[in-house]
Amino acid sequence: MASLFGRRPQPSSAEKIAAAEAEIDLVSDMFNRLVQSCTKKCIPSDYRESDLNKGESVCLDRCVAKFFEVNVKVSEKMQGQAAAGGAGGGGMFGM
Amino acid sequence: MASLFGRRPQPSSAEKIAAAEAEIDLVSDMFNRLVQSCTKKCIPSDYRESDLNKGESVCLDRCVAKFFEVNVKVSEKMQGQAAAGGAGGGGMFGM
Amino acid sequence: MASLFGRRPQPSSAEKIAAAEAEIDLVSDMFNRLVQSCTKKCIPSDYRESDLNKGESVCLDRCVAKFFEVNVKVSEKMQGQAAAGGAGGGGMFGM
Amino acid sequence: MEGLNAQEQRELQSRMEKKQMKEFMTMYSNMVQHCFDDCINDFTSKTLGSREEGCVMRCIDKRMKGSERIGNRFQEQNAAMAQSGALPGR
Amino acid sequence: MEGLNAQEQRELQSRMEKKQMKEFMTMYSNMVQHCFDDCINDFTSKTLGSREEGCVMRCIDKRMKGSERIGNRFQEQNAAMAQSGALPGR
Amino acid sequence: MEGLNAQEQRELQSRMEKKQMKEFMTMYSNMVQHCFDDCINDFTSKTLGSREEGCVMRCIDKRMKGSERIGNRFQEQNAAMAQSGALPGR
Repeated sequence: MASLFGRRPQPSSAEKIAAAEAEIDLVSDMFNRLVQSCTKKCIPSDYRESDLNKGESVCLDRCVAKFFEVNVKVSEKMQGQAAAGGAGGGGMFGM
Repeated sequence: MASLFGRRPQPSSAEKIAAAEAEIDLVSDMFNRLVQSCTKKCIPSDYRESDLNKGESVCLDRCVAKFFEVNVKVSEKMQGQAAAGGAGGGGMFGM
Repeated sequence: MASLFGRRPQPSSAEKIAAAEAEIDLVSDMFNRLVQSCTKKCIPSDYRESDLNKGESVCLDRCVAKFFEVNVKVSEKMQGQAAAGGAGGGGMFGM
Repeated sequence: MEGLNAQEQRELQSRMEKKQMKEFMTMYSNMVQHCFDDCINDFTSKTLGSREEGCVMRCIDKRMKGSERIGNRFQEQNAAMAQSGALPGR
Repeated sequence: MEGLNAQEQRELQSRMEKKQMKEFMTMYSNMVQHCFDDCINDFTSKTLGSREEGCVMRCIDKRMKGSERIGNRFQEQNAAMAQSGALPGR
Repeated sequence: MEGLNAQEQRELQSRMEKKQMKEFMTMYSNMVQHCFDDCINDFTSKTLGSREEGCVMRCIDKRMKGSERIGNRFQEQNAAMAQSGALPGR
């Protein structure tokens, strides 16, 4: 993302670390949201047993796969929009 | 808020930057909450069309206006309480 | 938690401050979640009066007590699992 | 926190103040969002009706009293738990 | 922000850029989560059906247009409020 | 991460450790909140009933197994996606 601006010839140490950190933060945030969404969709909240049963396990596996597919769709679509001049998106900072 | 304590004669650079940053963080957080609340109230989650229709657009405009009004009410009320000796609020740090 | 790894003979200032800060962050996060959960369970969202009535007040008190009990259960269980070799938990970083 | 010297304590103190401010901000934003979500459901007008305004005012009052009460219980429980060795509150 | 000198402004500017990136990330993750939550409810297969895919595409479009519209109204209101002295937007 | 020298890698490593701790804390707090929200609905007493306690214990177990399974699938998918160029996981 930083490369979109393309301003700086050589990123400093601090900048490279910040970029690597931002990437890790995004993956970590995604993982937390994935756990939240798939747990809600696949595990009933009455907790009758301690173990995941067959149906719940399979549901979680498919849920993760579909979550990644949705992620790819969003990624493609937003890169497309950014390339097309970046109309949409809004946001406070007009990104 | 820091000025409530009125301890320091001249804020340092770091303090001024921290205050400006805190302000930006608050506005940014508010904006995210606004998007969340107004999207939920105005856009049905079946996504039949890609475009915002007339009703949804008008709903969003009014929703933003009302959200700001509520924000002003909260701001006035909490400033009033702080002025009156700051009874309420609670919170971990006894603020 | 850092002490689980037991690597460093003498923690530096920065490390001790970071550990104290992490502890404060956890307590603060817990408090915010407690407020959220107990408000939802004990205070009806129609807000008929400005004051907490007797029933709501008692509900909040018991809610806090039960929240702490659940917290203790989670703490014990996760310490038990960590001691037993740390199978469960998952998470991105394989903790 | 027992192992910190005076300078470390000052540094921690300064970070605590930032956290307090952030905590206050979170409380503030939560208040706006929850009272908005619970009280505002009519978008045929762009200004608050008197019924909505009343609901918002009571919502703020009641939620502040609620957090204050929860905060008091929390501190009692936390103090009691400080001996017992469970995770939060040490 | 009025009281900052040139160097302080540069420092703040650099932090603002980090915040912009973080803001974008949050927007991105919210989009994934909300469109997933609203559109995907069938777990008899591990790939998106065409109905689900259509829903996701419209969800992204509609939500982006929605945030853009909210962002515009927000900036107008925020500018108007900057004079009035309430908390956010100063 | 490919462009970092040894010292930058150490710095990043140290930040990663902080993030791991934070990640663990979030997981912990989520567990408390979710199991509380799902299992505790009776406030006629201030101590957990045996039915509530059983629910909480199974909730913790099941959710840990659930996140572990999701974590495994996540790493597989993420590794597979690392080649494809989409946003997260590079």
